[in-house]
Amino acid sequence: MQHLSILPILLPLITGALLLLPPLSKNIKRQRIATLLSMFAQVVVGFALVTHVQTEGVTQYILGDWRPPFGIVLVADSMSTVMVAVTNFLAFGALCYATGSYDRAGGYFYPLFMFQVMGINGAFLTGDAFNLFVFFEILLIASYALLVHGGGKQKTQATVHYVILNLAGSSVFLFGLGILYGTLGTLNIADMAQKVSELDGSVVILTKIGALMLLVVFGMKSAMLPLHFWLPKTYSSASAPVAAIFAVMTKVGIYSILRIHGVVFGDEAGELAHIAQSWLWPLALMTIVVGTIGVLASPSLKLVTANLVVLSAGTLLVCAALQNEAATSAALYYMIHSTLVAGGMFLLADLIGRQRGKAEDRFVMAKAMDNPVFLAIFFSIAAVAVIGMPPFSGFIGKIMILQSVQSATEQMWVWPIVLLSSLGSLIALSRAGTTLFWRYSTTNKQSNEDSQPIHLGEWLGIVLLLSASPILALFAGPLTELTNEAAAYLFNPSLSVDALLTAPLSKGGF
Amino acid sequence: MEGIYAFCVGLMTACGIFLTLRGRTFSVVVGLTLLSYAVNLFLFASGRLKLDAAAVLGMSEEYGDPLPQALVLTAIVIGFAMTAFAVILAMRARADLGNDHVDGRIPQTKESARQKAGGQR
Amino acid sequence: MSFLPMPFHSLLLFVVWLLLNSSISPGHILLAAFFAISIPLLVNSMRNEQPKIKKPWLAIRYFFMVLKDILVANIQVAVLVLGPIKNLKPGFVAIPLDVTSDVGITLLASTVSLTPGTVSVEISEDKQWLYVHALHLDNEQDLIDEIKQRYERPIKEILGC
Amino acid sequence: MSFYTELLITVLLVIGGVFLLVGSIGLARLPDIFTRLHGPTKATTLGITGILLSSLIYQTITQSRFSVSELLITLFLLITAPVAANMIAKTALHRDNPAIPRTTGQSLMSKIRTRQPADAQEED
Amino acid sequence: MNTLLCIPLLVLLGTLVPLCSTRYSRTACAFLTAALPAVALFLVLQLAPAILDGQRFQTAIEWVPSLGLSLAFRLDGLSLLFSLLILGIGLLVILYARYYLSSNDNIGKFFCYLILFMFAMLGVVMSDNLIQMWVFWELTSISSFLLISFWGHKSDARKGARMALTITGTGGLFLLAGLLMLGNVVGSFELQTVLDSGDMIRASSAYPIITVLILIGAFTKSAQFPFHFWLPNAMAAPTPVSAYLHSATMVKAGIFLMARFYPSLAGTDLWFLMVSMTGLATFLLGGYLALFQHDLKGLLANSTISHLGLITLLLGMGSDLALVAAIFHIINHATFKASLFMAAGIIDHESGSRDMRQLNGLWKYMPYTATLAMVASMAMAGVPLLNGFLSKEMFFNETLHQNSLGSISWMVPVLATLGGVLSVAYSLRFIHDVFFNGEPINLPKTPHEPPRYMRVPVEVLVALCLAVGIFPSFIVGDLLYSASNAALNGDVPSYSLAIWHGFNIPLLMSAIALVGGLVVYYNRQHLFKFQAQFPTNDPKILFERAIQQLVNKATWFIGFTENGSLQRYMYFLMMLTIVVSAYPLLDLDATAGHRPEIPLDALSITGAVLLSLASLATVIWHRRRMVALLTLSVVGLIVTLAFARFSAPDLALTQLSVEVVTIILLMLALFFLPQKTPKESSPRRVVRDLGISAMIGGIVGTVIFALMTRPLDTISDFFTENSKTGGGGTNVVNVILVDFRGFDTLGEITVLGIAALGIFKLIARMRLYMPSSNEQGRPWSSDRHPLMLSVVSQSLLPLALLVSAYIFLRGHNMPGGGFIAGLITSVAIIQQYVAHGVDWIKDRLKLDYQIMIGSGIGIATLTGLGSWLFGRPFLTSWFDYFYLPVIGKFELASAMLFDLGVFLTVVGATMLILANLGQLTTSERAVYEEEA
Amino acid sequence: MLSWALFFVTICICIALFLNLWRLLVGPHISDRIMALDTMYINAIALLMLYGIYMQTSLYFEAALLIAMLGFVSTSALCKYLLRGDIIE
Ligand code: NA
Ligand code: NA
Repeated sequence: MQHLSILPILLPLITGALLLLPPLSKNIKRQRIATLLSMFAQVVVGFALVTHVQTEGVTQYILGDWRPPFGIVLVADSMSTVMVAVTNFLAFGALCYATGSYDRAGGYFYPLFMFQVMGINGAFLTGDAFNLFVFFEILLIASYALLVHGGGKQKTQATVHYVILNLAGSSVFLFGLGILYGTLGTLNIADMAQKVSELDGSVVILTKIGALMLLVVFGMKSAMLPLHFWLPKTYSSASAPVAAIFAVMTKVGIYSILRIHGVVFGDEAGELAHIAQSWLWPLALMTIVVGTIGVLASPSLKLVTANLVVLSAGTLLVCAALQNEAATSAALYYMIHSTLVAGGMFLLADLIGRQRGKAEDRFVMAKAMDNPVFLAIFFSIAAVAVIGMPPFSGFIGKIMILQSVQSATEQMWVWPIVLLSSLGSLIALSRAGTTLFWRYSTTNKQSNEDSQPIHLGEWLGIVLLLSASPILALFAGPLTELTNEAAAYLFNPSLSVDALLTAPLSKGGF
Repeated sequence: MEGIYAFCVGLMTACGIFLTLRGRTFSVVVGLTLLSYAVNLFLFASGRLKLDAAAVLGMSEEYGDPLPQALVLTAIVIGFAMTAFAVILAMRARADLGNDHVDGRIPQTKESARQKAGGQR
Repeated sequence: MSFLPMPFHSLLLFVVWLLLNSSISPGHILLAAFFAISIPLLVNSMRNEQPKIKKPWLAIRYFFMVLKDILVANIQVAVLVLGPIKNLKPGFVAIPLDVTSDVGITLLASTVSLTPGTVSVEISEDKQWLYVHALHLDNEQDLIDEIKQRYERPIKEILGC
Repeated sequence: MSFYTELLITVLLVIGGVFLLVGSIGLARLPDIFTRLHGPTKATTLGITGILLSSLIYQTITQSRFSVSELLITLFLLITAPVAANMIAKTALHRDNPAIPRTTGQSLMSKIRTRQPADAQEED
Repeated sequence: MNTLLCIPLLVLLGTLVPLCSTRYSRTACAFLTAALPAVALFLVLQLAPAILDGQRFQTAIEWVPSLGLSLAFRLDGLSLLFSLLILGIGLLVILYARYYLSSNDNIGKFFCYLILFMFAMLGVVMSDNLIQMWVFWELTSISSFLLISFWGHKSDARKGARMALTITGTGGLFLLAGLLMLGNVVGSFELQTVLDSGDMIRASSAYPIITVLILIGAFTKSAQFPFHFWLPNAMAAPTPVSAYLHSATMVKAGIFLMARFYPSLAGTDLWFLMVSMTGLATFLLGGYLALFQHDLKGLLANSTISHLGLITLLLGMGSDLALVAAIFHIINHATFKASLFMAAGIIDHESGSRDMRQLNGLWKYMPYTATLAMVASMAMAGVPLLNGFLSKEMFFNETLHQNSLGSISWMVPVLATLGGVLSVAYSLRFIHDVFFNGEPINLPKTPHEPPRYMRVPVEVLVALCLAVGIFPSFIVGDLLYSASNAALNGDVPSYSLAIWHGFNIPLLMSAIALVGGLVVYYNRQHLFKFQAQFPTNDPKILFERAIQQLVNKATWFIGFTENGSLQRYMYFLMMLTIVVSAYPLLDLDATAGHRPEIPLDALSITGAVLLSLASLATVIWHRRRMVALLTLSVVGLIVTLAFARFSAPDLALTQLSVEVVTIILLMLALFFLPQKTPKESSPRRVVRDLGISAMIGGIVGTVIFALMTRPLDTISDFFTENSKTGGGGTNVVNVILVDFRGFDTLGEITVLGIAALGIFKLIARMRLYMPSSNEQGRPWSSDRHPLMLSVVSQSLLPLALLVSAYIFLRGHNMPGGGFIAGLITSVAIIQQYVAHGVDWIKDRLKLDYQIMIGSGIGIATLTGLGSWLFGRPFLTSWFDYFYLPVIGKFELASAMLFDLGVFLTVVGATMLILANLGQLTTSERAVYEEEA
Repeated sequence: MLSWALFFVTICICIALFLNLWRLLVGPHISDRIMALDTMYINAIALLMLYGIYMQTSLYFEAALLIAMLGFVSTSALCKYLLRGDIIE
């Protein structure tokens, strides 16, 4: 149990490395089994970690036995472990789906997928600012490689934009980190939080610039307006399991904002308290609006889903802008919900597209599907959940968010926009659903043979991810308790910062 | 010294940014490379400049800040990996899309549109 | 496959290792020996067959002669470079080759490049001609003779071909 | 450090510096690519050798241990400089960079470019 | 388990029954489906006596405590009344639907949706928690969407369902907002608390907005003007759905809501104005529109709107008696309208048409049904001895007793009478146009009586109309009282349910309505002509057009903003960066800090000038790509020297080797790319970009200058102090890399490995255009492997490897390390590729680069894992000094092994990239050239 | 004496570097530019050695060695590119 909190990083790393070596490297079947087993273990680890933190409290993994703030630490608290669990669960679903056919659409699918998971988990767990950059890069480079998986002009084109933007973003990240190191002289996030409160003089201004540069970077990863442009095309052109795992990537950005701009530059930061807020506010709200417009404008289910990711990012950024406990708790719940549902929807969109011949998942008349009932049921679950209608998870998240808005002025902005965005998605998704499932031509039934049958793994992937939504709603009670606790922890610096810096001094060769 | 160092970093950044704003993949990649050089210098200088203070024990009386150096090393390697990917991606895009514009299509400027129209007439 | 496929290289590696570390401690001698043996074994497959050095002493003499020529060459070139440019009489010269091995040709071409006023620009495809550019060419035949006499002959002897 | 060693180091250094400069002046001043080749290939090589030697002596003396690793660089440069010159010359010829008009033996240039023997008949 | 909870649960369970019983006959399916709701009804009836005695049942289970959301149910008078309607009429509809649906329809699915709706509706009326009520409210929207779109292959059904969902969904959002605010004002989401805090709510500043929000929710659901238009379009649903949803249940949800929150919200001018005026408008508009419908169901739908308006009007009047009347009319309307819909369904079913212009004289063909329908429509018209009459009398009476409109209060009874006239007229039209008025025209089928049991539900309902009409207080007196009691939260005023109240004004109004209705109907041709002057705006088309326009606008907007131009996206990224960083920078009073600066010297100035010139040259000549590469190399070289100058030898080494490999890579790529960049940026764009770049450059320069001139207190001393003692190496940078922050390095080599894999993917199946001549059109040189280069490269390889080994081994104590060593090795191998070509190497060098990457990452990870054996965290380093005779003292460290992993990964990754890229163009692959 | 020599040589090399850059920028042929770059590498080595003497350290020796090695690789690859287009064929 001592090493539990590093397993979400090591397991995929080791699996990824082993997949490159014989006897796994040349045999896709073995790779499939190995990856599924490993991923399942990771799911178990994810949940174990959540319970571990619940029972034992926050765990700090001191890498290399170099005490913080000098070495790198992993911080397993409620928030990070929940995100890890979600990532692993999502990845497992996507992986199941990939066993259908996608794993053979190009080389190295499984190792890259493992590295992708590793990067995401690492970004959630790390308690070190520069290490966060490294994990960002891991998840990015893996995502570049996965994005081109399957090939095709559209993917290449989307990748060009995605890669270049992110490379520019990484430069900004490093500028920001450089400034923060240059003023604070430390990289451990908890230590940074402490140092920030001690700053004075003109250095404060420099620190502020660094922090805001980081905000730009995180904002881009989380698809904050006006840096969201890359997302719809990128996500909608990725192959289904890849798009599914991408669903959690925007969350990494938001999570980082919550961590850095919420905690380091939180209540205790003196002059630098809540510096991100004034920027986040308008941008987050505008992101929701533009996301909604995007959802309305999307001509295909994949694009709808991609724009829904933007929309949910905007919603989450609003929570980040609110910077209060309730909002953070809401954000966490909503993050879990929107990640899994969006992931499931990407898979679903792919399956639907596959069964509709040339029309794919576009909202035009097409041939009837082979498995309309199954797909319709899950489409409904997904749609209801993302719109935020009961009885699935979306509505709880939405209510939590609405309830977390405290001042009247904030309410005046957030409530209408959040609610109208629901309306927008309602309109779009009802149009989508009715067209996809009911507008079919009855003439060319003979072409049914074209579409390949749904593979067992594909069923499983969709069922896993989308059935999460009802479950999240059903167990919303304990879950919100968990998210409340996570938020409370984050907002109590004496817990989240001080404790992390007073680890025992134990180092030396042995 | 700090002044000209800062000037150089700023100038390289500006040059890099200008190139990344161009429309062809190659220029963008060159720009990103230039930008990453600038970033590395920036990150390096965040530990302040020192002469004759290499962080090798016993080789000098005082030591420069070794941490930013380690960070820059990591950043260089990561930057290299990223640039390599971007370079090959540029090739792939040319192969797949038939041109090397970052958008995969040559944008029609007003002039070229006019020429085209003129040619058809 | 022999234990020391490239004895000359092995020796070179051994020496270079010690040079690099500026040390002749037993540990470094051991390491030097290790690399001197292992690296040639590693790269042996990456080599074309090359002639052996037949006359090592001549090789050393040749080496120092070339060093001296380099010094002289440079002073000549310095004068030419700094002097009035319009006096320069550059020219291309084709030198018929007697050495046949690749190594020999390369060695000759390199020497020519490093020594007075000439740079090897090309070797004909049939390896019969070395094309040279001279910075200041007074007499073509003198140059050809000098190169053949002063450099090509010893190389031929050293490599035995 | 004795006066004579210092003098030796100084002389070597100055020789090195001067020849490096001469090589670069040649590169900048000479009229065509083929003449320019001579500067870097020879003068620069000698120049760097001078500097490396002075460094070798200096380091050996100041660090009171045998520091001859500079020899390796010298060796390296001596081996590679002619090859680099050859490659550059090949490039220049391949791309038909002109030699100044008074260059003799220009008739050879097309043969050199195509790597034909000097005694080959002109095709046309 | 408590009975109360069982009621909704049974119904919820009931949704599964039809799905399981589809394989049986339709009758069996219907009966099985009905079973659980019947039990639920039984349970409700069991509790009924106690409730009628004034008791209230409540139960709650926690769901999301932190939100105040619990599963809380209550059964009081109002809930009881609605539950009875929902379950009772629901059961009748099930029976009816069994006959109505054809064998082509999936009856199991239908019943599933229907019961789901029943569950949702029950949930709404039984909710004891505001949020839960909203949950069920939304569920009714969803389930009604499914029901309306049951025949989804029909365009009408899809559009109608979407419209209903959109409108009611919008209302739901308003409602949610309202309920949340309400709960926040009260401090609790428990219904009873909210009902008890009416005064507090009305006094709160949020009251107006809460009321408006909740009322919008109610109005949309109950099809009140101006949201009424969705209801006629929902008639695309199968008729049992209409009979259920659009008479007794769904549309009544809004009414229920207003009744439910009556104690909390009513009694203010705002309430009065909004509710009663909306009700009045809806009442008249619905009646008027009903008159002109040719579609039987359309007429009924509009009449429903009208009656809902009537009820709303009553609820808005603010008098308690009006509320009683409203509740009474809820019951009556439910019974007669459900039966009318069913009758309409029978007619449609048996004659194949719902168009009143075709349907004539059905009396002859289906006298029994006709009788039932006529009785029901007379109830609708308010004919005495039928239930509609009674509630309408009460309504008229109430209109007389309100005076909230001041001096124009008289208009209310007048307009109410006018509404009565209209309802008589359209009822007449229903009767006359369908059952009389000559012979049917072009009916698809010859009409006849429906199956026996299809009529039963109608019979039951009509009987109820009669029974209530004749013995009102006996049949519904208690129920009405108890419902009113609940709705008013106590204090029911006295009223009398009697057929005869003597000659009074309401009776006169009724008479006027009857006569007026006859007159209007008689002169209907004139009215129709009058109406024909107006353009017919089908709300469905308008709505669809509006939505389409919304989508078009959205599409335009997205097309405009996300125009697929990377340059624009980059522009936004840069601009945002500028804005966020320039803004704080304005506050920085002095750029320079107090840290002493290093004095300038000639060397530095030279470096700076060279760097600047080279950078600028790269920009200026970026369109000549090869030249740009060369100037870029110069920049790289100077950066290398800068690192060396500022005491970072490791950085210098790394920068240099990376730069060379990058340039080689760029050249490899450039071969397949155009050699020149066309001039395509407009001068304006260039100026703009120059501005952006200058600003970012300026900001970056300023910031770094400001940083460098300010003192810094860092954690770095720890590293220099512990490097030797704790990490076993004197090169602190390297010790940081492999030990203090080894985790970063592990990540970094992973990045490199992934990049190689990704590049491999990019290269696979790449179809390249291989130019056969250079940018001048000159064919390539024939000399593939220049002689001198080949010979010298071969000799240099062992030397390079030795240097690489040297750099590797010394890394821990001196500048160097696995990464640089790896790059040197790679470059040495690349040099062999350059000199000898891929084929030559392939025969001689058998390295699997993929395995190298895997094992490199593996070794580094395993080294880290080794510390687990000693109970230490991942990557805890180990080193020790040993002594051997002859060799002397030497050090062994786990960091070496870790660095070996780094080395292998670097070589593997670099070579996987370069060798594969080279392979792309080997002789065997020359085929691409021809294809391109 | 030595420090004077160091200063003198530094100036020499600085001038040399400027001359190299000038040649690199003006060309006129791409081969001229490559040659200029190659010369720059060598001058850079000299600079590093000087710096080593000046600072009395051998820390920068490896950097010089690497420039020597990699500069050659770079030059030959550049030329190969111009000759053949494909540097690894
Ligand atoms: Na190649
Ligand atoms: Na090739």
